[in-house]
Amino acid sequence: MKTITFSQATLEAMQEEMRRDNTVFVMGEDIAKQGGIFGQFKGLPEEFGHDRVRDTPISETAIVGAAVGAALAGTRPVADMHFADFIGVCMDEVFNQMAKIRYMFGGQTSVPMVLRAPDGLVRSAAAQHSQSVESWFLHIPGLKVVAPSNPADAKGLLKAAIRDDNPVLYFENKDLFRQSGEVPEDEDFLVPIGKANVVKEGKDVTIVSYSIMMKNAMETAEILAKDGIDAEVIDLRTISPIDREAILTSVSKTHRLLIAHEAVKIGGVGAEISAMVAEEAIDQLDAPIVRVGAKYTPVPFSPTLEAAYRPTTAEMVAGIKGMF
Amino acid sequence: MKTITFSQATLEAMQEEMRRDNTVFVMGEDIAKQGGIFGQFKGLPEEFGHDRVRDTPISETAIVGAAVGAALAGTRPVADMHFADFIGVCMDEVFNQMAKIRYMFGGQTSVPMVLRAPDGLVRSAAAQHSQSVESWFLHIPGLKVVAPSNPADAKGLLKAAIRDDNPVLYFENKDLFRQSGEVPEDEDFLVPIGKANVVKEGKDVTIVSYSIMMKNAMETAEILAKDGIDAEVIDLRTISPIDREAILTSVSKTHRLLIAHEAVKIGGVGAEISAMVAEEAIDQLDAPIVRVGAKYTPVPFSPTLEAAYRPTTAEMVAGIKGMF
Amino acid sequence: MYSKELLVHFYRTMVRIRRFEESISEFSQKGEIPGFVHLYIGEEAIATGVCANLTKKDYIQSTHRGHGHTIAKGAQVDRMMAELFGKKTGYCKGKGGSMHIADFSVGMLGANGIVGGGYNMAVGAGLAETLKGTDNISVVFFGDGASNRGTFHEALNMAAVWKLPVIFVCENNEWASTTALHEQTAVKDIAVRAVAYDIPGCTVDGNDVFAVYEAAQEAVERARRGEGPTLLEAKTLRIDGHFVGDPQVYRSREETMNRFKANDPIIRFEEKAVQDQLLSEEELKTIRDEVEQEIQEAITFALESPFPDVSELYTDLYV
Amino acid sequence: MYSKELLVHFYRTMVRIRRFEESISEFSQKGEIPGFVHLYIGEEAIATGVCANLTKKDYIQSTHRGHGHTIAKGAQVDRMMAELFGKKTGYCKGKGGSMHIADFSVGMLGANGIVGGGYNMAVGAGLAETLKGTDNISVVFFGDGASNRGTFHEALNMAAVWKLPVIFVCENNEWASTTALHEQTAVKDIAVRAVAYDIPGCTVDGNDVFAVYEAAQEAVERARRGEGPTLLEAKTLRIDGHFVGDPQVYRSREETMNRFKANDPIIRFEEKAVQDQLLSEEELKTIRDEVEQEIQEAITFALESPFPDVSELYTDLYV
Ligand SMILES: Cc1ncc(C[n+]2csc(CCOP(=O)(O)OP(=O)(O)O)c2C)c(N)n1
Ligand SMILES: Cc1ncc(C[n+]2csc(CCOP(=O)(O)OP(=O)(O)O)c2C)c(N)n1
Ligand SMILES: [Mg+2]
Ligand SMILES: [Mg+2]
Repeated sequence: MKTITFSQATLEAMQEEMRRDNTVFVMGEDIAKQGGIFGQFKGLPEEFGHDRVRDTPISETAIVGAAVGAALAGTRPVADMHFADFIGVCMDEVFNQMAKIRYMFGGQTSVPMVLRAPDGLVRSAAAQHSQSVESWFLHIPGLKVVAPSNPADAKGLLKAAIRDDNPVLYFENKDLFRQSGEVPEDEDFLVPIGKANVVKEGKDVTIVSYSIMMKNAMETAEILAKDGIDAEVIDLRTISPIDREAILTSVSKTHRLLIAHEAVKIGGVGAEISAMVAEEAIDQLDAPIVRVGAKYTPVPFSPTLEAAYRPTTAEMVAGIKGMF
Repeated sequence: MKTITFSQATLEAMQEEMRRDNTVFVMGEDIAKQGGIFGQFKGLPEEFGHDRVRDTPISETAIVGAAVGAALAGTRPVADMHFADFIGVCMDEVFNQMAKIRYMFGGQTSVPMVLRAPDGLVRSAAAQHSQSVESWFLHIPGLKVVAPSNPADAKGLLKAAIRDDNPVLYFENKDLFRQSGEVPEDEDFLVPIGKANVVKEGKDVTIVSYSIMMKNAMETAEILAKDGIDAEVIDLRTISPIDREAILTSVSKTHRLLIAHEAVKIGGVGAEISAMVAEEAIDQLDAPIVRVGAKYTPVPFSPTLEAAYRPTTAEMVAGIKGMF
Repeated sequence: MYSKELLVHFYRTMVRIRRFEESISEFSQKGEIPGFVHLYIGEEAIATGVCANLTKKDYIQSTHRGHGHTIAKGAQVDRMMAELFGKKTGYCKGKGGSMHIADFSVGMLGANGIVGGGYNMAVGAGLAETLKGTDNISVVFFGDGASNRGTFHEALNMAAVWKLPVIFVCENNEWASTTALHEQTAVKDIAVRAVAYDIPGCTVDGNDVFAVYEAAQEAVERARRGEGPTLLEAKTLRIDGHFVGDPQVYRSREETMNRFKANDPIIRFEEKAVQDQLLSEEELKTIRDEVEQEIQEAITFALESPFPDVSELYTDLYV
Repeated sequence: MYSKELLVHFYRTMVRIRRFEESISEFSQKGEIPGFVHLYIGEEAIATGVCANLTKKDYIQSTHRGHGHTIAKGAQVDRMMAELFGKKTGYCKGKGGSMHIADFSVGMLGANGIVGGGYNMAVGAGLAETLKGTDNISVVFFGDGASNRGTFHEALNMAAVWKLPVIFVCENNEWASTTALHEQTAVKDIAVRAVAYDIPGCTVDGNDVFAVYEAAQEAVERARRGEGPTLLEAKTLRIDGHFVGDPQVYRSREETMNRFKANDPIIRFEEKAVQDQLLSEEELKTIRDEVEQEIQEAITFALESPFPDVSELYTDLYV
């Protein structure tokens, strides 16, 4: 184990996988010379050359479309979205090509690629540079979607995503890049896609979250502990396909559920989790299922408004207290 | 009242609104000379000229982007997506521009436009011409989203959408275009956006649906009636913002809820409705909340597979019977 | 100059495409083939002339009008036919149909229901081969209408700045569904757009298989030498409706057919072949008969094949 | 030839932009302005020269680097400054910030955080004016990097085929963030792309306000006469980092500053004004002083304005 930042963890994942498999390459805007806005690509071109670490024109449909084509032709591309907010530009490539190719061609091929997308609120970046858009992709069969909450998962999930033969969307929170944490040194350390992580066991309420809101989830559990409420905290890690079993198992123990994410609450990942539980385990519930997410507006610029937009630990604590 | 097709109803809405307000115009691929794939634009250019009924190049970002710009410059554009499946091509224009402009510019302007998008399964059109993608837009604050289930609503909602000062997404099901029904003749007949319609009252279970699946909802109610189960059927009409009150009122009467749509079940509109009820009215529920939607795959081509993909009345009936 | 083998290949491929499409048209009109069907009749010389320069290791990306490309790249008509009927024995096990026909075993990476969806994937396939250090190339076919999609611009720009082995073949058949060329764009020749990327662009007679072959050959050689992409425009005419069943209210059918009669790429080939003594009338007839038999066998194969089992719905989603 | 009024307008506008940006840079570096800030320093002649041809009824669409366009179109610096500080008195009530600055009252339809997001909205604004039968026009500013987005292609094609009154102004400052022009595209002049749409294209010295003004004038007159769009490329150089705080590891700062010193559009204007006796040293100084006072007042206004109340989160979502 060693302590490194989230950004460094993703960088190590790239280095290790690019060393291991020379069909892995990466392309995106301003990743090579700059090393990525968050330093997440620093030093890669020096080791692997500009052929395998490519700065692209500002052409998101070409970045994703070419990654899909390169995957079909036997390589394992990693494409970088720069900001998750730009994924709308190449949404057709993501949902009509990348996600469907294997299925609509009857399994003749696969699309082993990763699309990395930095998301979330950061420094008043405002309406078009702060969004969390992962929820849409739950609704698109054929994709896998992951969202790490800490450096170890960042590394293990990125390595697993690169090795996966399916297209994987990798959402990395912009505000997590500088966070430090312990990361295993084993080069075959992988975090399995599709499995949630019970980070803290508890018996009174289940908190499901992922990505940056895991901090709030842990804070919430600590605050509740002072009131004698013992929360179980689940880090989803993979958003699609959701690990239903982990959630259902926990809920049948705690009988209460809160889901929290930074994405807008309405129509978010929390809706699917809540609905899944309301469908499969309603008898287990002793209280309403509470969701905490961003408010129903575009992301405002001004710090006062951004703070009001952002989902908080206080809302989570209040949501859970209301269950008892 | 007169009996006309759904297609004719949308055509009349266009005619009436274009006569009433000469800033209304329409553009899209193959709408003028062909009259639309479903005949929904037939005769429009003859009456209003090719300036106001425009065939465009195959340039979806230009169609939607130009509609937004034209709305900012004081006209009321109606843009046609040809097939809802193509909305990914111009997703950025929809979610980062059309939906956010009013808010991010602090209310300086509004975006009075309608984006029409024919959706749903039809004639083995396969993976890229059969989708129902309305669920994504629930998660995008700033948009209104409607989906009529019959000719009267088709007309009243389209007229209301054109008159609305906000951007409205109008999803029209391809298989409904030929359906006939009674439509009021009053030129100011509008169906209010944001209000659901209780189509059939009942006391034992609430069925919430919209668009083409309303047929299945009514069929389901009839079948259940034979078993003495009295279903209340709600036609959502507007998908965003959802009429929470109508749903909550019904559920507190019936204590059971099933939601059905042709969109993929996972991550669909049904998830939000279920989660909303599980959050606000779980005490009212006497049974699991059941969702019926398409299976979790891209739309397959072969008729046998398409039939298996499609959500059915039988699944709805079974879902409700399982609640008792 | 042209080997007999190549001449036979040209003719057999064009006739195979024509007869395939004619049969499909029939079954589609009768409602026995589900879904939308777009025919390649009249445009056979383009796919044939271009693909004759390719090996199975080269890639093509196709369009909604993809049967001709698929055949020209070397796919079997029986499995194609089965796919169009939605049968289990089809290339995509019945999951794709006409708009998603593909045969990865011969480098045919798929038709596409999204107009302009193929450009960037072709760029990616070309990029992959460059990274692997091969001289395999990639070709994308697209229509005049498709040339107005933003993906055209992004793909050509990227291929040009990275000097990738990609050939962009515009099948300018004067129509995008019901919209005529001059209503879609202010330019007359799509090939002029090559200037915007500083790559070669050229326009050829798309109903002359020899002209197409030669223009493509030059582009293919350039690409294999690592000199980058070419924009090749083949002028042709869409003969049938946009899709089978299109009433064509927007143009005169008679005028179309008159122009076609004078310019059918297969008839032009036959006349030249006989006149220049490249192939005899009998040789041509033998080929036609062989193709006919192949098509009839394909129909039988397709009709007799079973539909996929319902359990197949859930396969092929993830690896 | 140039009226005194216009000369004063040129100078005042360029100095106003420069001083606005310098102040913003300072506050942004100190962390007092939240969010990303992209400066227009060195590019002042472009917005100034183009917008001097426009009335308030004409529209502009801007970019992430939009302060200069906003000022040139006639917005007030105090409300702009307040917006950048996230204050309630800003043009967008603090909801937009630098990347979403807009002043609809003067036809400034918004900066855009999406590179290449403005083209098609400009096309739509031009279309609306055509439908209304006015001779108002619409202008979209964009960078060299943005010219590789697909929206560029779709917008220019649509504007050209419909002969819309839209002017496409490329601010070619040699860089797209850390990526140099030759890495983004194979062409040297973005203006050559006009050929792909059969519209006029021209390249001018973007650091010469007179050259920009004259080229824009021709394009504006053409557009007002209903003769369609023009692609106008103004060559310039980005002086600062891509955004405030950019360490610029990818280029030599010294080289940039040396080139700038020799080519600062404001110094060039001053030299020419004095030499050709268009404006005197004193006149120039008076303008500078007036602008300085305006900027200081704007800063005070912004600093003293309150932040928006939390309840404002929910307003302006729907009409
Ligand atoms: C992105 C997208 N927009 C629109 C369509 C609908 N559509 C299918 S084919 C077609 C016309 C295509 O014209 P062209 O590219 O010239 O090809 P052709 O049909 O003439 O071979 C259109 C508009 C589509 N499938 N995809
Ligand atoms: C669609 C999209 N892709 C990428 C970005 C990130 N980005 C912001 S500015 C920029 C460079 C823009 O370069 P250019 O168009 O030349 O404008 P300049 O900054 O030089 O004025 C990039 C890549 C973005 N905001 N939007
Ligand atoms: Mg065509
Ligand atoms: Mg630039």
